[in-house]
Amino acid sequence: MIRVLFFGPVAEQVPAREMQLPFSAGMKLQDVVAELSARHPQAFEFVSFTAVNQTQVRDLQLPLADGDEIAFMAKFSGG
Amino acid sequence: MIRVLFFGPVAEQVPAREMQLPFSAGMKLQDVVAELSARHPQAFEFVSFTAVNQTQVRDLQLPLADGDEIAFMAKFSGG
Amino acid sequence: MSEPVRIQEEDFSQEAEIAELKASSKRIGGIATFVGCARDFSEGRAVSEISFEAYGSMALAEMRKLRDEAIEKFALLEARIVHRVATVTAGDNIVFIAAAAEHRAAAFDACRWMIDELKQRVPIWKKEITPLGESWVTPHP
Amino acid sequence: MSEPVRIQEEDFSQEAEIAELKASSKRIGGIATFVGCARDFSEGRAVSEISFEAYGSMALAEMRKLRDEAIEKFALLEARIVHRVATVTAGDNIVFIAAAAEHRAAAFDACRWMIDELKQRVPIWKKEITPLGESWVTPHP
Repeated sequence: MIRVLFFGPVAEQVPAREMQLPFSAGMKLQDVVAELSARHPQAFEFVSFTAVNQTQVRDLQLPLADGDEIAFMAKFSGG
Repeated sequence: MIRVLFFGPVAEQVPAREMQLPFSAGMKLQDVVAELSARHPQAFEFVSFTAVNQTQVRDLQLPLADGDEIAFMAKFSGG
Repeated sequence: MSEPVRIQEEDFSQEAEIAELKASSKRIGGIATFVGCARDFSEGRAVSEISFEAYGSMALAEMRKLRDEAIEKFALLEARIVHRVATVTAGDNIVFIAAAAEHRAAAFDACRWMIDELKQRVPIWKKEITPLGESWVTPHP
Repeated sequence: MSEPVRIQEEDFSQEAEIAELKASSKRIGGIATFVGCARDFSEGRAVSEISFEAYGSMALAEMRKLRDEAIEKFALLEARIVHRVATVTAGDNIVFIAAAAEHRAAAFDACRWMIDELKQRVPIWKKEITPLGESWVTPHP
């Protein structure tokens, strides 16, 4: 399974802050983004950063592994 | 009278941290500097700033008034 | 001793943080700190409360990295970063940053760098609750 | 309430100073502080004690002017300057500077400006007492 997390303004545009996606061999970050942004286009308007396993990732071609944690995040506004 | 104060490294080169000089009409800061630097040349090697009545003064031609307080000070090193 | 990098709901004590910082070395000549507080006005709107949300595990990892980088980059003797994730009102503390160095220039540079970088890199979000409703804060460039 | 500008023998409490600063306004978004401490080494020499001497009346007047100028120049909401005149040992506090502003840039700029100016303008002198004797500190340019 892939664990998907949404935060801040992004989370308000999806039904749940957290969801699970089935993992399949050869899966890339791009596949998850494509599927979820089709399902929740409004949420993805707020996405500025994506992290895989708590590290920011810019390359959508990143191969995923079973058990990965992906986070979709709006611009940070802490501090 | 003119009250004269010495501070920090300057004070260590004079017999007392404080002295009184008689005031005379027309007296200028220059007169006090000339008299004291002749008496205590080592002290005046350390003098970087002079204040009259708690305000830094650069113009040695400043006329003095009876009761003025003059301070001879080395470079500051607080903070 | 508390951890030098923390995310917590409760308030922090500057005195306690600085005491721990100072306990780390007798070579500290200067400590620069920054405290971010909740204001009652933001862009002209009255704000009653501010609530924070964090991606906790990533935020903590980023804050630790930030501290390590600051210590290395500015040759600090010690540094601390504490961020609250709570609902706060005007005057309440939000974030504490401290940098201790032999001399003041490095302490100031590092403290400022850490808060600037924190705002860029640490996944925490701020929502302002006003009498007219709630809104997420959009950071300025 | 304590005076925002003070010269004193006793130690200060950052917590108390910051609390008074914060009590002055609900618009404060950032507070930058600087604490100068005594180090056990200076230019490679071990230092056992540091003693301070001030031209008290002028030092206080200059520090008050400095605070007024900083508030004006950086549009601060509040500022505090406390300098100890005492004999201190490694780790002891010497000086406290705080600047509170709506936003952090002004707070940092003002805090740094105040300590830089204090060193230039305020008649206080520092003598280091080492195992080999005493010497007045000569400030670097």
